[in-house]
Amino acid sequence: MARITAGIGTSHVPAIGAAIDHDKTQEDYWKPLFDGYMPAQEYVEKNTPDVAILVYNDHASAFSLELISTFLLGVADYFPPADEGYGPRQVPGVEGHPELAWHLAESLILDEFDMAIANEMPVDHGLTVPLSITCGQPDAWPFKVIPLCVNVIQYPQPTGKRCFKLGQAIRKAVESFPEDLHVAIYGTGGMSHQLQGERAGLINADFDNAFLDDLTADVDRLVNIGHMEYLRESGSEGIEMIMWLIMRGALGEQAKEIYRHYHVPASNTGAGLIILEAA
Amino acid sequence: MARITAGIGTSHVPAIGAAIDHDKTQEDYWKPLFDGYMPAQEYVEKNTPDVAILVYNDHASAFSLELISTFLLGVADYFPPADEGYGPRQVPGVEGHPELAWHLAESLILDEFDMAIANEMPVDHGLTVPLSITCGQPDAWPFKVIPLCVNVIQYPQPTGKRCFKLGQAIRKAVESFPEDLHVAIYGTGGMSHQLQGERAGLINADFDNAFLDDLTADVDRLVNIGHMEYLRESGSEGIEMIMWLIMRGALGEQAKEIYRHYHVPASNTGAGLIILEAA
Amino acid sequence: MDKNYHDIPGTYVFDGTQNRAGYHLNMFCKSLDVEANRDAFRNDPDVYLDRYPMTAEQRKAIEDRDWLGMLQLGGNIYYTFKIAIFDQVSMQAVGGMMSNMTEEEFRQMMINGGRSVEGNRSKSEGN
Amino acid sequence: MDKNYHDIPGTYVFDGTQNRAGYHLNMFCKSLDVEANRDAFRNDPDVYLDRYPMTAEQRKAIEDRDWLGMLQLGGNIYYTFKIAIFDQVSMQAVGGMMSNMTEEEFRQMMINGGRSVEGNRSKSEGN
Ligand SMILES: [Fe+3]
Ligand SMILES: [Fe+3]
Repeated sequence: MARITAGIGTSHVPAIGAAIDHDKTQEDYWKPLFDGYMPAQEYVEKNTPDVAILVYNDHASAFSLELISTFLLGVADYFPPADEGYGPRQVPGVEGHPELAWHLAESLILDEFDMAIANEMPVDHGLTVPLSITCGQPDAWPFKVIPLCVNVIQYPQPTGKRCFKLGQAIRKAVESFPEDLHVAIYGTGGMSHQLQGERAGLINADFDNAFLDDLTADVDRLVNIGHMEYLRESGSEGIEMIMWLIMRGALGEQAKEIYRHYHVPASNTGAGLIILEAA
Repeated sequence: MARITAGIGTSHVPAIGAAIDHDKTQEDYWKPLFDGYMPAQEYVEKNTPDVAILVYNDHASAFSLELISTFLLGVADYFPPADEGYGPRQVPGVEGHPELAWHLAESLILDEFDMAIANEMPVDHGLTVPLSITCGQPDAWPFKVIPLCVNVIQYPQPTGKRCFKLGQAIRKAVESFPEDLHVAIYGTGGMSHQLQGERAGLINADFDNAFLDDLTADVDRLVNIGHMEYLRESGSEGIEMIMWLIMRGALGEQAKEIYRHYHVPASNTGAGLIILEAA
Repeated sequence: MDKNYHDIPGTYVFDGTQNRAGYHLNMFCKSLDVEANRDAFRNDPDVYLDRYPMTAEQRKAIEDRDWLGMLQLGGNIYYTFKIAIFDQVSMQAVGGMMSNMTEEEFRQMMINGGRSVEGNRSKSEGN
Repeated sequence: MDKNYHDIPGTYVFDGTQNRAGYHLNMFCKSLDVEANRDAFRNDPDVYLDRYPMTAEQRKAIEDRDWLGMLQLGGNIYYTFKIAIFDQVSMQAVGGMMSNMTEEEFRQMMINGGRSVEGNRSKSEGN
């Protein structure tokens, strides 16, 4: 049977991708951030999964206000990098895992999660930057990826509690897949940041560090953070952290912290990374 | 506050729309069906709501396999009739109710239903035929409409139980809308029919009549009908009846039957209609 | 996942497996919603079908209007029926072709109450 | 629905009301994803903007690159930022323009740990 062994939480700031793509990772501004990413790359290299479920959000790249999906699973064989106005990122295309993706779609819908299913879509920095952060610059990504796209742009986003429950259901669904697969799950986005308004540039390192702590110490507190608290304390775009709770939910009751890193700033964002293992 | 007062269940066979549009309702084939629709038209004329939430499915008209939404709310001002290959039906365009639609979207998502939200979409016979059945041929539809589009084409469809729970949540959401609105809800599709395969033409009048009975007599039995039972007993397309359970859930615990009509065949389908009132 | 719906006779449940197998076939059908595409298909079916990366079997099933074959190869009836609309063929005619009846026989069966579920429930139980 | 997020200073929560107000503005921005559209907009902004039924205020906010004004009129930052990409203006520059700082000041504020949440939580509580 398939098993979710590890969870990775990481910011997915576009400027991080640009720094990698334009070889700036050793510049003063970026070096402290990227030094902190090296142990994560080593971890992923030593523990390469067969498939990663990558929870992210689309930033008006593949989708638009015309149709907003709350939770969407990508079931395609292949997902091309999106053109976000600079031309598509020069990174490998993303290979999907349609068998497991369809299995997830079917299990989750029968388990009362109202998933949307996408057969064709490009993937933007929300998905490719976490791959770059944890895999560097390979010719091909070292594992297959199932995109799980969450609405975090349109209020109301799904609640943190709903996200956590979705993660729990994903764990159950993966474990009912007959093939022996090593599955990792990424929760991406955040941490504290606000791109808009007179309050643009907001960072709340205390909130972020407490969030990282409580992914192992007090999951219950995190699950009960409401939208108002995210918006107020972590900035209007900090609400992306609900996506980390899908990852956390998929690891089961107990999880062990393997590594963490936190750095301010990456562009306008508090950049966090954590590696968790299911106990 | 807004209130859901009545629920209407009705088939939405395209040929019924065509019979109306081409003035065939008095022909031998169609007369018994349309005679049975007259009391429903009278009921709707006497009890015209301000808004109807119309639960239906799109038949590969507005949407395709590219992106399949399980539950989708239309929040637009206006929804044009779709071209289903014969040119758009010559019926009035459908006026939306964006305020209530957005209120529903927000309430339902915070209540852990993973709704998709659509700002632009045409509506096909699934939505316009129930309007024709219950309103006849007016110059403009006599109420505003919030389309609630359900995936019933791609397996797995949401379960009947999930649909019923969505209906319950819709009732709660409507009751928290501050404006004084009289709201009706339509559940459409079905009843027994199978369009495909060597078993095409399947009708199960016993199943259909028991379903109509138990919308008041034994809702619990209906809510627990699984996909296998629909597929086997009511035909592969009979599974559309899950949409009636959203309507039923939105009426509260007790509902009273006001009128019913059942006729075989309408094209390939067992055509049912029921009017229920919230107790 | 329990795929026991394969036990239902003469029924092709459109699940993930069918979706994957039939994606391009169905998206070809979907393209016929647009008048310009219908014209292009009418004008030169071969060239038009080349746009969709289908298997040879799928293409032949479309060319032959083999309605059952299309379903068996991943077609979904709501999509394949768009070809029937294009051909101006009725749902009863297609229903008949899938179940070895003439359009008139199929229509008459419906008027008589439709195909009974008795004997059509299960391959394994034969009921 | 509890709209208490209006109590957060300098923050435009993109809810249903904003979505409705800004739909065409945002869809104009979205159109800039396509190179041909960027060319058309560069070539003749007036003619291009005519394609989108916006209010006069919205149109002026776009023409003036009034980033705050766009948000106030229903713009969403992920959409309006597509205009910044078109203009080759950075997120820091836009952040500065929305909060009355130069790009360099904004960048330096971020290096210094960002804008503090202290004093920026609530209009009513002033904390
Ligand atoms: Fe993001
Ligand atoms: Fe239908």
